[in-house]
Amino acid sequence: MTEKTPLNRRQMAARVAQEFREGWLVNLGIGIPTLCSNFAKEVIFHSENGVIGYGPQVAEGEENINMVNAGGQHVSLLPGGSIVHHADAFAIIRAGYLDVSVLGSYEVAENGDFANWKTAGRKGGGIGGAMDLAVGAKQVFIIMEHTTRDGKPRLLKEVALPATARGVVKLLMTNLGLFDVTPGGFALREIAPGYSPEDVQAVTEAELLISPDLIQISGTG
Amino acid sequence: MTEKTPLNRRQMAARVAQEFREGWLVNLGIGIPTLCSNFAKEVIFHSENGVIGYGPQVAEGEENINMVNAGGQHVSLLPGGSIVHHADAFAIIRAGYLDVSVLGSYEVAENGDFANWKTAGRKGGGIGGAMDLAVGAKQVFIIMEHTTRDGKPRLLKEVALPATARGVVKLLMTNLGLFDVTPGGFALREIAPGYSPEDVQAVTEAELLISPDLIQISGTG
Amino acid sequence: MIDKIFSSMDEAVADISDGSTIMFPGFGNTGIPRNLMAALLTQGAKNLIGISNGSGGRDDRIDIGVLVRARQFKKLVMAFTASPHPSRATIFNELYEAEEIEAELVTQGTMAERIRAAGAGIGAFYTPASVGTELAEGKEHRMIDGKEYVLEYPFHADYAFIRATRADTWGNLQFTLAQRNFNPIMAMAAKTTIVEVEEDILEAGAIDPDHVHTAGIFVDRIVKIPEDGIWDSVPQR
Amino acid sequence: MIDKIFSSMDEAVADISDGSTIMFPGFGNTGIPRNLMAALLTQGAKNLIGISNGSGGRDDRIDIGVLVRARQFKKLVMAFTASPHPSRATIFNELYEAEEIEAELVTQGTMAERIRAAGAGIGAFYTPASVGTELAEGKEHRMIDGKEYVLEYPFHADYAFIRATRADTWGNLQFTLAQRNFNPIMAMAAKTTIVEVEEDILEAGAIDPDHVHTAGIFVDRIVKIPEDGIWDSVPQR
Repeated sequence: MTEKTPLNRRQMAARVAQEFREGWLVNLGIGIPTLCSNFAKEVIFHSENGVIGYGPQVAEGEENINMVNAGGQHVSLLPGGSIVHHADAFAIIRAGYLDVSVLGSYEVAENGDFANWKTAGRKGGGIGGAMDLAVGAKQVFIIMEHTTRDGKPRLLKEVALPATARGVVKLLMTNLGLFDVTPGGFALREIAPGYSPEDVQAVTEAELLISPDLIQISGTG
Repeated sequence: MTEKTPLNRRQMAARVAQEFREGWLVNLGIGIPTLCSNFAKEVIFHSENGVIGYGPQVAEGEENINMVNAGGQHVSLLPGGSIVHHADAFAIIRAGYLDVSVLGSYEVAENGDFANWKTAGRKGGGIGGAMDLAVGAKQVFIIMEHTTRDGKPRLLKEVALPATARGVVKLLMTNLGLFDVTPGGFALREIAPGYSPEDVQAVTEAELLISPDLIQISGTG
Repeated sequence: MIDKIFSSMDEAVADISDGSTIMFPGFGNTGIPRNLMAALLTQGAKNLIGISNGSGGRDDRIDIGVLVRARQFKKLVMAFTASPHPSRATIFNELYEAEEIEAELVTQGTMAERIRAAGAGIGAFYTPASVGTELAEGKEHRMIDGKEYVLEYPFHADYAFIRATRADTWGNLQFTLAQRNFNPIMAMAAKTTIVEVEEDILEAGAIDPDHVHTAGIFVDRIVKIPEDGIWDSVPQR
Repeated sequence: MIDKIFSSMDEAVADISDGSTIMFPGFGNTGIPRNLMAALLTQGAKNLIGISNGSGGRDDRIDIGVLVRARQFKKLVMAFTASPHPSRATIFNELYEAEEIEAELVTQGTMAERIRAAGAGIGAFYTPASVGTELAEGKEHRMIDGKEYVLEYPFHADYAFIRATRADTWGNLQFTLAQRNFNPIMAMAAKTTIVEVEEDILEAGAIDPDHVHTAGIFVDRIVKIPEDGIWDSVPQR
């Protein structure tokens, strides 16, 4: 029997990147989502600051001071890339040109709500462009750890933290599995090595649907 | 005694151009207003198609197929000129960057309403950008013949034709005189050679105020 | 491999079905996608809705007027529905007077902003233009900071026809001077954006990324104008 | 003779009075008008309202954080009012927690569009962003074509500080790559637009009119960054 092996950050990003199709316009949020760019081929990356078609992070000493992605990382611009101003960067988002927005989150609810901008007990929050991305993109994918650091579930019946958007999450990747967010709730489609559906349910508040075709995620990445 | 000499189109345009101040951003409508560009120095001309800083009409054979003003005339672009797209061209208008919009009209009312897009008894109309220019520019100047071809007044108590905008006309130039549009109505400030205020009132429906400093317009242009 | 290049104008407009909404840029004889219009004339789709500053037909050149003459439009959305003088009436004016074509008259800035709103995902906006006129009748009004505005909704379209000077294989576009006019905002607003290009199509990266006027993500189909295609010229005075 | 050139940053910001609203572009350490900010620090205006994506103060460089530290702001309008982790709290976060500065939190696209709306003379607009969240509470909602939107109003400003690569004497500007960000829309939205420029100021006509990013009509004051001014550099990793 395989040992229980939760996915690491790179593995989660690699698996989500497999969902991208050639030619897609993709926006990656700060954190784990950014790592998807290491695995995605033939997609175009969009950044909130108006950079379209950016490439990998560049080596130290090779940076162009005026070339950063939404995470502030110094990246290259691929041939065919272009620049628009901030209002047009969000015009692209709201008008539905993004095939997918991949975001991190604190919580996701079984109805597709998610909460990623404000934590409990702190004044203010950090939204950035998350609320625009969440309502504008054709699809929202979330990547996050399955539980909080102290083991509390993050896949909930209803979000407890202030929502970023309602009913928009289509796909959820955690270190324990890959979930479709369906009208019936979270549907576990792929599972981390060594875990059983019951193991995953045990750390999940919402009731899981288990795909009849459930497979183990290969540990690429 | 001077013979009654109504102003010609060039003279009307020349007189209005004297009102422009150095550095102003100016939009000229089709017809007589366009002629102002022959007399204005040190102003920047804006055109609805996104051309900023155009210059004189160019000689036959010298035209650039891609360089026209709002009247479709092939003009030059002056050093320092630039191009924006159609939405930004009207952003400039609505946001109040235009110091003056000079338009032709069929009728002007003493409260500053004017009507220049639809004639009586015809289906449809030709607005172009007139309604945007009328509400967006800091000032609206009108240049038109004082009466219709069959001698009917065009300076009215109320516009009879469908209005282009309400209460916006600040200055009116006709072939008989120059009028400030004041809270009290049309104030005749300058008059065409040979005409008396009574002559002008006789072909004007609205009651005229006569400036105590009334002067004769010099026939420049 | 991103490849948006079509081999002919006919191929690029082949799938346009009856009843489609199409945006046509152009202003003062510049930036008009004449080759795509000619192809649409041949293709023959009917009951179209056109969004265009004017209705063309003032000279012998191919423009939106030939599509009006061929009775391909059910309706035009425009800033001009009457000719300046009855003596200068075009085919559109004749059909409109005879009620054989519908029209919606919009002031030009509101037209541009409604197109821009579609390409920017804005649901509606308040503009001061047309307040107090026939065009604002029946529209929702609102006082904001002591100034009156009317509510206007976006113009969406199935297709935009675009005329550009230069394109690369990703669909990044450049326009020349006043050719730009409605082209960039219509390219953003339509579901499918089809471009006729004057110069040979460049490799991705050949256009300076700082000087792209329309980003390739808005462009779906690119066709080089053939040598025997329709090229702009200055009209005889 | 159009002449917008000021001889120093200090001169360019001298007239900014207490209580002014100022827009500050910049994103990810690019396109930040650091020299004008330094001059404003010296100038000392108080009770300012700032509109900015973030609140700076994450490193030793001059950015909006130094103005926050000097208590020059009454209020900031931003897309981030909390630090990602309590351990990474900035001077703004400390003052905000202590209620010594006010803040309005806006999602970034709505911020950009509200700035754009001011520069486009739009009275208000409907956006789908923030529907169903705390940020939409108390705002007017409207269903349009089956989708829910909230009503948002423009952000006007007395001043915009701009950082550009290149300018000519008319004030036409060019930006380099991601330096562009909020700069063009803030330049359009403010009553007085003040620009710090990296390269020597060019004669009118030296910038290709097709490749002007911000037209000179939006620009009021231009200052060349002096050799001993603040230049961007890549932060140490």
